[in-house]
Amino acid sequence: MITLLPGPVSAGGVTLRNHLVLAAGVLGTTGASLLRILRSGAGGVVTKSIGPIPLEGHPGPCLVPIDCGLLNAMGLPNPSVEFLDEISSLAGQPVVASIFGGSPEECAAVCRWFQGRVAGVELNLSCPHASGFGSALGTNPSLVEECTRAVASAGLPTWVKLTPNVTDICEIGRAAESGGASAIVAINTVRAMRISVGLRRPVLGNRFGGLSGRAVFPIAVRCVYELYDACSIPIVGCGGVSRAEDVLEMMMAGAVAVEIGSAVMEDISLFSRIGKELYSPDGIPAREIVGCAHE
Amino acid sequence: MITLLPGPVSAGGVTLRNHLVLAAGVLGTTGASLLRILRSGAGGVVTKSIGPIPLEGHPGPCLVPIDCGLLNAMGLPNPSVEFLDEISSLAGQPVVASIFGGSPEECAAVCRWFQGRVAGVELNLSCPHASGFGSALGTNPSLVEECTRAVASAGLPTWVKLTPNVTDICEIGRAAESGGASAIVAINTVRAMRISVGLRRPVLGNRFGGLSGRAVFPIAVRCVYELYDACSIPIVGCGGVSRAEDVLEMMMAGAVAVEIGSAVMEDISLFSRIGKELYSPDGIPAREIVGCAHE
Amino acid sequence: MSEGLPVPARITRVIPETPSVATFEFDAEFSFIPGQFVMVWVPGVDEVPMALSSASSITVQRVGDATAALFRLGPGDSIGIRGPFGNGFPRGKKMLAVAGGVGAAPLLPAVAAGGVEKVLLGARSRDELLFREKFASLASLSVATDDGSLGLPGFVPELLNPEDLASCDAVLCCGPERMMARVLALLVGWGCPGKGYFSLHRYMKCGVGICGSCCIDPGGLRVCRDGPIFSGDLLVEGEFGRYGRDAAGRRCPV
Amino acid sequence: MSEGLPVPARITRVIPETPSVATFEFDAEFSFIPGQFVMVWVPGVDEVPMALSSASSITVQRVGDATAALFRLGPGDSIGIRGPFGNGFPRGKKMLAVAGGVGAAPLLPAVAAGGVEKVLLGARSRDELLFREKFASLASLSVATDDGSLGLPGFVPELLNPEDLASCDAVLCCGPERMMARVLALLVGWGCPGKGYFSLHRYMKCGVGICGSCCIDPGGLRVCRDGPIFSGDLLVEGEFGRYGRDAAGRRCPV
Ligand SMILES: Cc1cc2nc3c(=O)[nH]c(=O)nc-3n(C[C@H](O)[C@H](O)[C@H](O)COP(=O)(O)OP(=O)(O)OC[C@H]3O[C@@H](n4cnc5c(N)ncnc54)[C@H](O)[C@@H]3O)c2cc1C
Ligand SMILES: Cc1cc2nc3c(=O)[nH]c(=O)nc-3n(C[C@H](O)[C@H](O)[C@H](O)COP(=O)(O)OP(=O)(O)OC[C@H]3O[C@@H](n4cnc5c(N)ncnc54)[C@H](O)[C@@H]3O)c2cc1C
Ligand SMILES: Cc1cc2nc3c(=O)[nH]c(=O)nc-3n(C[C@H](O)[C@H](O)[C@H](O)COP(=O)(O)O)c2cc1C
Ligand SMILES: Cc1cc2nc3c(=O)[nH]c(=O)nc-3n(C[C@H](O)[C@H](O)[C@H](O)COP(=O)(O)O)c2cc1C
Ligand code: FES
Ligand code: FES
Repeated sequence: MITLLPGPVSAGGVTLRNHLVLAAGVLGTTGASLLRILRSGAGGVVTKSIGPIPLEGHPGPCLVPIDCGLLNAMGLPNPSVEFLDEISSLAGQPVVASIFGGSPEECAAVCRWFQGRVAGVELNLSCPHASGFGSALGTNPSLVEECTRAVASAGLPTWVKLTPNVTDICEIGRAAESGGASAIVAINTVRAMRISVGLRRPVLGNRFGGLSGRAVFPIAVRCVYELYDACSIPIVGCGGVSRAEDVLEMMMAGAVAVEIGSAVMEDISLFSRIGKELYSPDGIPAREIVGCAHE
Repeated sequence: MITLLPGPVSAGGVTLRNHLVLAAGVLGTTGASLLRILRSGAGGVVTKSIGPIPLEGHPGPCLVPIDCGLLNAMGLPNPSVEFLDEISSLAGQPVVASIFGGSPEECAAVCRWFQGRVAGVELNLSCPHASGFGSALGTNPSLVEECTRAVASAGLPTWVKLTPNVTDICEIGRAAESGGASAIVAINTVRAMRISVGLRRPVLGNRFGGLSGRAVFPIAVRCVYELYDACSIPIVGCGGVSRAEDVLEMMMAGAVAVEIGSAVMEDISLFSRIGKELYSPDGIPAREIVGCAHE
Repeated sequence: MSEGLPVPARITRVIPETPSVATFEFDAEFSFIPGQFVMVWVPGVDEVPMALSSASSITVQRVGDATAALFRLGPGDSIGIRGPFGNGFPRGKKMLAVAGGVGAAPLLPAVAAGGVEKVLLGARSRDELLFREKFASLASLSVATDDGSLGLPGFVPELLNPEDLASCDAVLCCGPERMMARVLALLVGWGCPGKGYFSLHRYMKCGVGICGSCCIDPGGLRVCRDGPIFSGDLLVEGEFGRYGRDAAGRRCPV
Repeated sequence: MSEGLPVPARITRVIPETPSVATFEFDAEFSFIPGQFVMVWVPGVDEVPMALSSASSITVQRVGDATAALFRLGPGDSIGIRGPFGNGFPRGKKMLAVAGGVGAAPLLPAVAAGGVEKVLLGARSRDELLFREKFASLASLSVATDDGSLGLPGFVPELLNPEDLASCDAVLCCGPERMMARVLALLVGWGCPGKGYFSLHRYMKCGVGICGSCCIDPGGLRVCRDGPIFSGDLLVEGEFGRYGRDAAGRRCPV
């Protein structure tokens, strides 16, 4: 396997310590857990998605590990503006705040809370299981463009995270680009469900949820590859990555950096483990492989 | 685990020997292989998709087994009308002919070839990797309705197979129902890609392909569940089923019968194996569980 | 077969233990380490963490929606169970157990497994002393009640004395957090916080160490996965005994 | 790590064997049973089945697009390899091998593994006799050429005689299908079709027994998975020697 040169990575205006970023919503509820992940070798971290008002999330079960992945319907639990206290000790670190809202104005308002406190924001337009929020916006290109524009106008580097649950993800990616996104993050979870055969009902409290982990890796690679052709802003790959080779594969599809979520369940120190395998002083510069599978 | 009463099953006008049906495109190229699967305990078989002209399919690689599933881009290879010779020896058996075309007229013409020769047709509107055919039609509700109407007018029981690669599968399901479908089959494969890190290029000859197998099971269950609420015609579940408990889960989501494709790779005698676990003389009638997870 | 999905469990018996606590026995058996917990799905209501009080039971205090719904179930009703999760109590020879209220639940199987010589049990009143007879048959038992209706009038930490502590290898502790914080403070005073093992309660959503809702300051340790049992030296600085977080992730006092 | 994806293999050496056949050695090694095949991905062109002629080589006849593209590659170029797939030849003690043309490729490792006492090798002409020297060093060798430029003028099945057959346990056979069909006909005539093991060629797309493109009549056996080696008794009725199917699934004569 090839290795990469270590060193800082620039991804849509955010400077990361390496290519490996903690995905939104995974151990991102407290400042301490974000710091733990940064110290364990992540190049950057994305926080839990923060919205205009505190939410307790859906009733449980909220998450079940299944063959090849995780199924979750957390329901965007978040402390809203109080979250600023959590991350106050993380100033200067590569922290990206994940934000959401029910309208362009709400998104922009939440974004402004984070001005001067984070390296960038990630606009979550894609959570498939919070009614009124998330994919209600994220499947509509003109709303995506408006929300992006409203958030980007705050001047922070603005990553826009897309849902794969659309007929044509490129259309949504182009809308984010027109709205002024600095980068696209693909993908959020894939809409899914499991039923408890014993209890004869959907297993998640919210019935529907989002699939993540190994199962979605080929879907994520496809989305990154399509977006790389359709858009000209950088793409951050996300979905099912769990080993160094997956990181290379995502980069060859077109990703400048990679987010990792579900795989943290198996191994909370996977950032350093992957980093050790991925980087070496005689590695190649990442630009040699980003998008190389398109040639 | 509960068991079901054995006996014939009626699914959208087709009488099956049990609830387990071979999915389209899997060992469905020859009459002999279809017969082999029927003899090994399938309740019915769907043929390889047959179109208006012979196609050789995409250049290889056409299929790669990956973690949790298969990735394929066969490209709808098929002998077209010559296929009638293959199935001539299967008269009277529970054979469903999978058909496709580039327009309502083409679909209808292919359907008419099969009149009097099969128990029903399955209209494949959903193959995500054949340009001009398949999902070009299958993502457009009015084309879905037109194609369905054209095919259903031939008078054969008409199953319509949907792609999950849409923002709202219910809209497509309702279109099929309006067009006169006797049943909906959900789902076809999920658009996906893998890249060979060693060779730095997409691994499929067609670059893009469709994901099937275990990885898509939670997506398929979700689609069946959504369609059960949106439509009033029967639903045949398909995607990632590999064991008796999965069959029950699909049925609880709303499926009256279940198609199995990828899992045949691991075990070509899985129809009898699953049947043994699923049925017993003191089992419950299937109607007690079809859709029960909606209560 | 069951992946990480909840395992269906049929309730076989409900044993009232105190006015607010009952043990729910079910037909599924889990191999577990005392102190480990399961996520209990009350269908249609919620999923909440509960310690296993034996291989096939949980012992539950009625406090809110999910627990009240559980109390409405009886033999023949089904719940779903994920787990067991977490690390469990350490094993040892000369151990002391300190239990407050329903905190006795995870300690019962720990004491039953052997190695605990003495149990200190507290509750608000005599009626509320959980598993008093069971503990008495397994180890030497001292009790304290807030209202003085049995044993020492006052809080259970007051039963802890330096002699017992000096002669024991470990103190296993579970109960209300302020009670546990008091025990930790005593251990710190006696110079041995590391001898204490505390079973923490935090808001849990996933149970498997991924969602982050149960993380504690300052290290970002996950109660569901790195815990729920932590040795006292890991808890002396930070939120323990001071605050936790609610379902939304807001800080709230304990 | 590599799941079922093609393993990258760098070509290390290309050895011309006959005017139309070359052996491609690569830096990846596969543990395999002689007779098993791999799917060889020529990037940008196609993926085609090829028998392993050793743990790290294939021996290829140039016939069309994919094979021509392979012949344009040289040391340092990479291909992708999936497999090995299929069942492989049986092992035995007193065996006979019958090879026609590039059919010698899977038989070389079978003969090298021991147990084959005699090899019957045929080709159009002396130049086209594949692995003649290698076979001669491993077993007793008889040859036939269509043009009579070496050995028996005529077809290789004619080298087969009842005495050899009576004294051997199995006949391993690979070559053009009509040649193999002739061998099978001889075995049937001598009352022992089950002694013959034939390595079949059918259009293969998946290689793993799922797509159905390689299925043969009458049993619907999958050449890629249930084969490619079948004993003669399974082949006496049906399409063998008569027709196969092309990439579209249309029947075509062999
Ligand atoms: C590891 C662990 C083991 C536990 N073992 C037991 C036990 O053996 N017996 C027992 O009676 N109780 C136990 N608890 C506490 C039990 O989980 C709560 O009492 C229960 O969740 C209350 O739910 P409710 O809906 O009835 O109450 P609610 O009205 O929802 O809430 C009452 C209080 O319970 C707590 N709570 C609610 N939901 C959760 C949740 N998902 N995770 C954590 N706390 C929550 C909150 O602090 C809340 O303020 C344990 C908790 C943890 C973390
Ligand atoms: C199990 C097996 C083992 C084989 N081993 C060898 C070997 O060791 N050495 C060797 O030279 N050849 C071998 N072959 C034959 C080899 O696969 C074909 O010669 C090759 O596929 C031709 O590809 P092409 O693109 O060059 O030719 P094309 O011009 O595409 O076709 C020429 C002929 O090759 C056959 N062919 C093409 N593609 C395929 C395919 N995907 N699957 C099967 N047949 C195909 C067809 O019959 C076609 O008529 C083997 C075939 C099989 C099934
Ligand atoms: C428990 C959990 C919570 C998540 N919460 C969020 C969230 O709050 N905001 C968001 O944008 N994505 C959220 N996600 C999605 C992940 O960030 C990520 O897009 C997805 O899980 C795919 O990546 P993975 O396969 O590496 O997990 C969550 C995922 C999980 C598993
Ligand atoms: C090799 C292969 C070929 C397929 N060919 C077809 C086809 O011709 N027509 C079709 O409608 N679906 C086709 N499919 C899709 C399957 O019928 C099925 O919808 C899908 O694989 C999901 O089911 P599974 O997970 O059980 O395989 C094919 C799938 C595979 C793996
Ligand atoms: S409950 Fe989710 S990390 Fe502990
Ligand atoms: S090549 Fe696909 S089944 Fe044999």
